[in-house]
Amino acid sequence: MTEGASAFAATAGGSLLALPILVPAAGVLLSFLLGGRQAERIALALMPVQFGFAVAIASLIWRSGQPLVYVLGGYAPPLGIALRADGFSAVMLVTTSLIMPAAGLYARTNFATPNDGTERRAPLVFWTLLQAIQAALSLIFLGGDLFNLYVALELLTFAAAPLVCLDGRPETLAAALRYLMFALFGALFYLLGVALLYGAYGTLDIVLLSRQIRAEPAVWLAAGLMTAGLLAKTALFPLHLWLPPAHANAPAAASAVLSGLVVKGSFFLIVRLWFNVLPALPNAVPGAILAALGSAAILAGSALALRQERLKLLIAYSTVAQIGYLFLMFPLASGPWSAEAFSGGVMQALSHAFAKAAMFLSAGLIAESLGHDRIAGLGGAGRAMPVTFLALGLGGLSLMGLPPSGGFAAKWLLMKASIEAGQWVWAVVMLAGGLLAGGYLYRVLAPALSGNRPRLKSPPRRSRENVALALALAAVLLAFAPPTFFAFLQIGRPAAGAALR
Amino acid sequence: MSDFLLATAGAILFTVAVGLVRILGGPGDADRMMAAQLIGTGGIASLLLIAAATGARGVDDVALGLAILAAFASAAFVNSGAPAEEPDPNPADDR
Amino acid sequence: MSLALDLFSIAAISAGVFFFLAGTVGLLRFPDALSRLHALTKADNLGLGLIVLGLLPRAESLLAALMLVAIWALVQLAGATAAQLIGRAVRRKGPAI
Amino acid sequence: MSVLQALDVGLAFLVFAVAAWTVFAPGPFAATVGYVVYGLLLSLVWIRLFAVDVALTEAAIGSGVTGVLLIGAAARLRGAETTPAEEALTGLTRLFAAGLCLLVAAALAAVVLLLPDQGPTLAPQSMERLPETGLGNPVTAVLIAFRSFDTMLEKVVLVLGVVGVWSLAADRYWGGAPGEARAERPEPTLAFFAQVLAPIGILVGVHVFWVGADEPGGAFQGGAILAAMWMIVMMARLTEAPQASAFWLRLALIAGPAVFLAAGVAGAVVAGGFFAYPPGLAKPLILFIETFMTFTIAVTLPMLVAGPPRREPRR
Repeated sequence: MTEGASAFAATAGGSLLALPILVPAAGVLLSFLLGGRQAERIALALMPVQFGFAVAIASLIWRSGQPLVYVLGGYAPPLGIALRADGFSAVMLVTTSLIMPAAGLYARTNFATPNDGTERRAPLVFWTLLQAIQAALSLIFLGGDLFNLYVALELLTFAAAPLVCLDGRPETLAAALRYLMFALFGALFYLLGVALLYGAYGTLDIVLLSRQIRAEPAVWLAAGLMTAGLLAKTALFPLHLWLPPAHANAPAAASAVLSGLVVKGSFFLIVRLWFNVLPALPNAVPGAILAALGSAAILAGSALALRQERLKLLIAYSTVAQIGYLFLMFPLASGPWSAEAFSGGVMQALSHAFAKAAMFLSAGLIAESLGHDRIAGLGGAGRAMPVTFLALGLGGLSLMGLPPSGGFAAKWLLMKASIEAGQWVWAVVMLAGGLLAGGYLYRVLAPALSGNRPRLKSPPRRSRENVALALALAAVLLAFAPPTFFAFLQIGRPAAGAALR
Repeated sequence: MSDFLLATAGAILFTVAVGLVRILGGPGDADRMMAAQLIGTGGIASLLLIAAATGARGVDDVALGLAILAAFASAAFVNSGAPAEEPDPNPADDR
Repeated sequence: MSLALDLFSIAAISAGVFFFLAGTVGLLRFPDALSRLHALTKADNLGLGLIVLGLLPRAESLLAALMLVAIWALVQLAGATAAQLIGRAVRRKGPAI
Repeated sequence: MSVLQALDVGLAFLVFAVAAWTVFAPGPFAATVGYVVYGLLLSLVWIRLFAVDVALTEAAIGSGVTGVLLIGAAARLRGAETTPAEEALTGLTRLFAAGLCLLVAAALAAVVLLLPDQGPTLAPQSMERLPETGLGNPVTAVLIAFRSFDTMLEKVVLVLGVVGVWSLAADRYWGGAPGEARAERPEPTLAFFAQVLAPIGILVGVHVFWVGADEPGGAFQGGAILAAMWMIVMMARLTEAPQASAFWLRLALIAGPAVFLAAGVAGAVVAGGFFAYPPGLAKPLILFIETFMTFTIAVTLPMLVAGPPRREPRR
């Protein structure tokens, strides 16, 4: 364990950790107060600031080689709350602070306030809640206290759910309600687990808990409840039912954030739970269960994606599949291959975030330009809007796991780890998932790149195409991550699964 | 003496709750509302009795809060029963 | 003196319980909504009133006693209003609501 | 078994029975009545657990705000034959759901019984550091000092709640007043009731907030009672819901978290850390923050109950 005695003493520069949470929270309040066009201005103005915070935090961690710690209000845990950032947190913060502005720049066209400055419903809600998602995700990545993280989950739920039904059609309302139900039940199960852990150990601080946790019934039940709740929010098969309608019905910019980032928030907490809170629990069986569900997600999600008739639904089902890969790291989390498996899982989270955001933005452009997103009607569209389809294709490359792409790097690492661990079955699933992904992407790209150019209702704006393309390129560039990047990911990573033996 | 107070608190709660259990089938929503109203009053009574018997601090504020909110459910019930969807065809006829 | 007060409390509180019982029985047995409402208000007024009366000698201070009376008065107000409102609703829409 | 124990056991059974009643109730309205009663019984349970702060919250939220919200929702559903959720549920899914619930409940019960009777707790630590805050009520100290960060963010969640509810408005109603325009025929009884009750209720709300520093009570409980008073006045149609675009309303809705956040950031400048209070000034600062929070809660809860804007905005 890298956290030593420093777990409760604030490290130098630790106060920086509060800012990526407080600044967007203040942005939410101000945007709602001032309304009108100010919401958009505040949201966009704060995005570079947020990127600055993320980079500063990452560089502090990189220079010290230690996790960053900050104690709020001068009340040390267990009484008070600590914020902590390790390599994984910093990487997720930076990713968030890159995808958010992309979604924001893309959304300016859809969520513009009219020139006379009259406040409109959708823009105000969108720009306000986008900042709320930013604050919630920062808190998830930095929170060091299980109840504080519950607050983060609540923030995330109430920020994300209204975005699903932003355009107000009845079916989007049904999708949003279903999402809300899953998310609330998920949070409730998480909270039950937190209460059990407090009852058993009298603390909610992650580091303090990890030192005391023993494999006993209360802990197993708490772990089960919290994991189940977080799985519902992450939409791991078979709890994925809410995701496709929600992500397919949201406006494209919101879908990109929901699919690329929001589901990663609850995934991040599952990693925190098993790696940082419960390293003392033997994780062979739970790890295998998670990976088996992940495998089922890969196969079922891809197979369902193959059968979709609308592009956005196809991309949403592909999220169900890609989420599955994230869980293949859990049975590989202890042993000499654990660093590889962990890096593979994180790489999958990052590359999927970029690739999926790029694909949803492209799909949004396609739907706007053609007036529909039926896959059967995409013939020749690739010739009419080549940049958009390039972004879609490059994102797809990462989903399939073909080189060069972040998705390839992720799947390669996970595959190596599973072969070294002698757990071949996961490797087979990954290969099958790659083939299926190839299949569903072929269904979209092959007709789009052949046939006659269709008449476009309106050609996509070049700047918006570039945003999608930049995201897709980021997903590709992750393939060239240097070894130092993987060393950075390991900062502050405790090994899961009876690491204390 | 406190045993007597506690026993009465239990007796009141039990009595009014029986009313609710029995009224599961209605016949109408108004009857259910009445049962809820009765339980509200009974709850306040047992709260006062329990507080007197156990000497718990701050309970009178809870009872005060419950008393203030006692008619809320009924008010909402009546208010929602007269929605704007169907304006009365004959407003003068309140009978 | 204390014994007399205790006896007074016991008598008043027991009478209060009786009215709660009566209110419940009325709610369950009376034939139509308006008469059931009638039974209900007795529990509100007399049931709680007698219990508050019984608890008054046991109040720790004058303020606490006033608080008890205030609670009873508020419940009276609430009960009377609720009865009026429900009664009107029943008469307007018929007993089926 | 003493009488007190018998009462506790009886209360527990009653809570269980009413919960079952609520689940099996025929239709949304009956279930709502069950839920309101359930909330009342729960506040009795909290009293028996000597958690008076929670009992107050449960009383104010359970009987007041949530009850009104759910009764309104049930009334809107009354026209519908079945709710969509009911249509989607087959017998098998119901059985599965029931089995799963029973399993989780049984596991929870078993584990809770296995936990030590005297579990580890942070209560002594919070009492030890209570004097630093100048408060007498450890619950308030936890909420506004030790874990103030959580509390501030929870208030931001309330703002998000309002944004989320308002986001359901039709575009042309954006900025208009929430809630349906009702027939212009105020119920005289209700109007009288509201006129008598509101001043008393406001006093009680302020009282509950004020004693919260040293006794059970506090911003949330006091704010919830104040919120109920605004709700009853609106229900009696003595006043209209304000326009969603009104600047003062927006300001009121964010005042609590904004002041809290500002105080937290100011702590970094004057007290050496985010959300730290300068020594000696803790209590006045906490009361200052709580004042705004009470106000914001009193405004937020009625807005959440009123629902999305459903009237054309007036200029």
